[in-house]
Amino acid sequence: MEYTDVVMENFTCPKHVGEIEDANGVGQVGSPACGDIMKIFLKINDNGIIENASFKTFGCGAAVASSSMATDMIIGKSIEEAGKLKNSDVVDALGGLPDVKIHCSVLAAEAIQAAIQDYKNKKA
Amino acid sequence: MEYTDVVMENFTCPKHVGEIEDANGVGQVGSPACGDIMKIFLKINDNGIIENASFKTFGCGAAVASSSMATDMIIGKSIEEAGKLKNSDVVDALGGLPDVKIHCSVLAAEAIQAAIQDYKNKKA
Amino acid sequence: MKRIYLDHAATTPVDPEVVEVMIPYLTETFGNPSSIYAEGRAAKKSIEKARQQIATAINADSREIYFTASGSEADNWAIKGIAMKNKAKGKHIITSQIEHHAVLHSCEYLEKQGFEVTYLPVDEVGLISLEDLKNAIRDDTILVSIMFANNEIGTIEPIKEIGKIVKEKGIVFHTDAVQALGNIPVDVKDLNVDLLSLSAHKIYGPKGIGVLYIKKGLPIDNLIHGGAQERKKRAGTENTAEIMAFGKAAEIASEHLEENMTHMKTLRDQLIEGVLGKIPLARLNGHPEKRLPGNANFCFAYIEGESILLSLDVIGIAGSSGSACTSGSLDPSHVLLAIGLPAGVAHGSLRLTIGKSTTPEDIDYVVNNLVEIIQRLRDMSPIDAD
Amino acid sequence: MKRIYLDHAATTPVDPEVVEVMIPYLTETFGNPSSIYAEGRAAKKSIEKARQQIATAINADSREIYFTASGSEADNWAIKGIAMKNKAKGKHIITSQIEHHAVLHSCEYLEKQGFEVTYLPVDEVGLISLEDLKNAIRDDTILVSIMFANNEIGTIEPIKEIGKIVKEKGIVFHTDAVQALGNIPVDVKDLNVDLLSLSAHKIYGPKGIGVLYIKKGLPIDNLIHGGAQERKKRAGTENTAEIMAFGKAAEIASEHLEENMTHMKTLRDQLIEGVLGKIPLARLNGHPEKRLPGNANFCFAYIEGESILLSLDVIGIAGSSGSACTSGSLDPSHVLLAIGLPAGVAHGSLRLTIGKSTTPEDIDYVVNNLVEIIQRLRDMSPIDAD
Ligand SMILES: Cc1ncc(COP(=O)(O)O)c(C=O)c1O
Ligand SMILES: Cc1ncc(COP(=O)(O)O)c(C=O)c1O
Ligand code: FES
Ligand code: FES
Repeated sequence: MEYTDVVMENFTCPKHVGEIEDANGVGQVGSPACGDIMKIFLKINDNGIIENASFKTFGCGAAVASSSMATDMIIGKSIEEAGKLKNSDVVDALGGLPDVKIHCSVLAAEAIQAAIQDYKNKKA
Repeated sequence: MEYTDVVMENFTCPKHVGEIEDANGVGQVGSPACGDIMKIFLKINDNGIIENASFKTFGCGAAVASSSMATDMIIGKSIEEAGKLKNSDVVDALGGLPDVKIHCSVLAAEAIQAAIQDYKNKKA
Repeated sequence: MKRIYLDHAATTPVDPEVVEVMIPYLTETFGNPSSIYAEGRAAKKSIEKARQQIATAINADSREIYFTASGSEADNWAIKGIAMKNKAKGKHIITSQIEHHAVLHSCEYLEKQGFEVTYLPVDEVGLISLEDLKNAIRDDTILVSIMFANNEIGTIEPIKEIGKIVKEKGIVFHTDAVQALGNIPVDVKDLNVDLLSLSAHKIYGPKGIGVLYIKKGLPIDNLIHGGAQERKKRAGTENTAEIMAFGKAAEIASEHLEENMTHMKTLRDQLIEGVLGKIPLARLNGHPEKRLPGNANFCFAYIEGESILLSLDVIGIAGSSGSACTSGSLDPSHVLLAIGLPAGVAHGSLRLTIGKSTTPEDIDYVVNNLVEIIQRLRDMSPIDAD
Repeated sequence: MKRIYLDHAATTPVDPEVVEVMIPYLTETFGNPSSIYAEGRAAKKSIEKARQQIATAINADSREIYFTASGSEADNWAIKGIAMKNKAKGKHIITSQIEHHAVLHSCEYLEKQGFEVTYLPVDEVGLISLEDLKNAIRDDTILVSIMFANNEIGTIEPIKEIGKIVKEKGIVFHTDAVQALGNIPVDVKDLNVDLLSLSAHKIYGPKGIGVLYIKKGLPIDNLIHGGAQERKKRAGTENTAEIMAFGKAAEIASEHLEENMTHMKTLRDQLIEGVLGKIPLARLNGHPEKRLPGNANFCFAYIEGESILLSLDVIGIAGSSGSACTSGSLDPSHVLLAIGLPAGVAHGSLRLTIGKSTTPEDIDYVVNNLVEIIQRLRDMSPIDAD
């Protein structure tokens, strides 16, 4: 198991940690593989653009780094675009992840989808 | 497998190698364990004293050293005494032999007995 | 950046004295110990000296010492060798739930081959119960394998008492003493063991060399067949350099056992007191007293182990979340589950193991930084600590 | 006294460049490759480099290279691992009568466990017959194991052709290439092999480190169970120092293969011509051309092998009477018996194997002295040479 420098950077100095007080989309998922938990907070404006995103994660280094990277990637994007974010996009942006840690990036993609769904549910 | 210095000495510069032209007791034995062969020549005088002894051996280092040591040990002895020479006496005189090489000393003791028997048979 | 290495249970740096002993066997004395010429005889003589050093360290006869390539190989050999040798007598094996994977996975493999294995549970501090053991023994039990000291939580099992029970029943008894050697006294005669596994790299020797002690006369199948090395019991050209290294390392370990134990215990207690005193919701895993002098194992609620390790690594501290050889696996430690921790908690474990070169300042540095790291990770966690 | 070492098939001195590569892994870079902190990652990265060096040397993918503790372990693993994995499919194995004991004794052990083994004969120069092989293959044949080059008589088997036959039948094919690496080209793709054993100490690396090449995707049981090392296929903390050494040794061996082969062949032919030309009743064992470039194996009628060896040793020459690992046994070589020599003649064999540092002067010295030694021993023999 060997993390890239990008992973380590995003782990040691993660971006967007914490809760967004006025989040209007919140998603939490857990990994069946390891029991870890990731929670994503989104602040989406009326045009469907993600103005801000943050996370809280109980998990491994890859989970923290994926959370950091994924939230960073979707800020400024529309929820349609953000909803299409694939875990492989996160992995690529991190410069790769060890095989056994791919599922941690899946967690990030799923948490974002869950948060968008939460926003949609609330709006509906 | 580690040979003592005495074994190596008796192997590299064996005493009493060769045939005795006028031998009156000759014994040859083979080792069932390894297929090697030892031949002992004795010159026994009328008082039953071994005046000279020699050997020819097709065998390992321990066999050559045992032949050398054993012939050296019996020269000057009576055939009664020589007949009692045990392989363990040879082993002791050699300062020991590796376990798998004990049978080579047995060969020497048996060859001497065979040579004495040959002498007795001829006399009888 | 200065590194503080606190993972001596995973492996140790090789003692410079030990390195020195090895070098000639890579250069001049390169002969094959099985060869009869001078180069071979010199190599042979040397490894017999090393064998004697190991024998002395565990109060055995040198003819009872068989070199292997690792503690894992020694464990595999002991378990499979006894099982295969005695399968006509019986097919039942007793071990514990907290064994090293070398023992556990060997047992699991044997289960696939038709053997039955009882995995004894342990209590909340990691001790097996002698009653459980007695109850588990059956007429067809051919082997009991219980580790001397656990590599994760450091708990020391009552091997001598176990040995007595097992011996009375005439069953073969193996103990994995890989973590014991150099840390606590190991005496095969006192312990009543038939087989005992050791590994050099845990006692400041090189990786890749182990020993299986086999009591004189004990019948056992070979694990590695071939040449006549190791009294025909374990084939393969002898790893002369590492054998010499193991001999020397064992000698040094026994000679300095008392002082090393005192040193490690003092620092371990400083570490445990510091962590439990300064970090909320921290717990010590394993037995409070019957534990390896260098071992401290903690759980921190609401955080995950790897995150702690990475955070420590970044500031120069090397620690582990359990056994090194299962990193890469996502499952929580089988040992922590066996002492009753829920999976979530077991995920947040940290093992710090002290060595000869550890200082009180190292411990202070670690404790202070750990306080901050745990706080930072908890702040990041979605699980509510209240 | 200057020593002339002519037993490179038994073991080789470690190349100083290789020793240099090892040392850091005994000192600074002592981490456990399975650990996630810096020390562990550094070790892990290094052994992956060594794995790649070995892979390159035999034209494999680095993920097909599994480190073991010896050539013997690699052989044991290949044979037993395939047998155990496939025992439901069939229990028949084909090998040859001249394999290394690591293969033969593994097969014999499996016979005790209910497997059936066909030991193919060889002709008078040590070659197996492809016809024999084809005829021996049965519906329940699960494994064919034929060595690449024989360690005693140096004969090189037609591995590529064997591989083709075996592959067509969908049977697993293993070859013991311990004597081949560094002496002749070894290319797993060209050879059609599924498994291939290697050992470092035959190519100027240290003793105690081997490799089993396992073709990608080939199912095989573990021989040593435990931790997750070697992609979960071979447990035990990695022998980092010796792994690095093996990598380097393999790299050097491939880079200099052509020149080494030429060097060895020239001296070998000088030796063979000298001995056969000057010593009556001497014969060369093994194939005249299809033989290892460094191997010469002779029989001298009416004398015993050990006596020759001791006599050579006394004057500074290290040679062997066959394989090193069976010295201590009284039986004549199974290889020499297999090529049809009577036991008495087989007892009088001498193997001289040439290495990188051997010189033409060494060969002259050996030949001249051998003439005298053989004469002296024959004079001592009771068997009549006429
Ligand atoms: C052909 C062959 N196979 C296997 C081996 C065993 O290798 P190792 O000594 O590394 O166990 C050897 C040499 O000893 C050999 O020559
Ligand atoms: C208790 C225990 N047994 C066995 C082993 C295996 O030893 P090795 O790494 O030498 O295979 C270890 C360490 O890895 C251990 O801690
Ligand atoms: S999120 Fe659980 S292992 Fe990465
Ligand atoms: S006499 Fe044959 S081995 Fe010694």
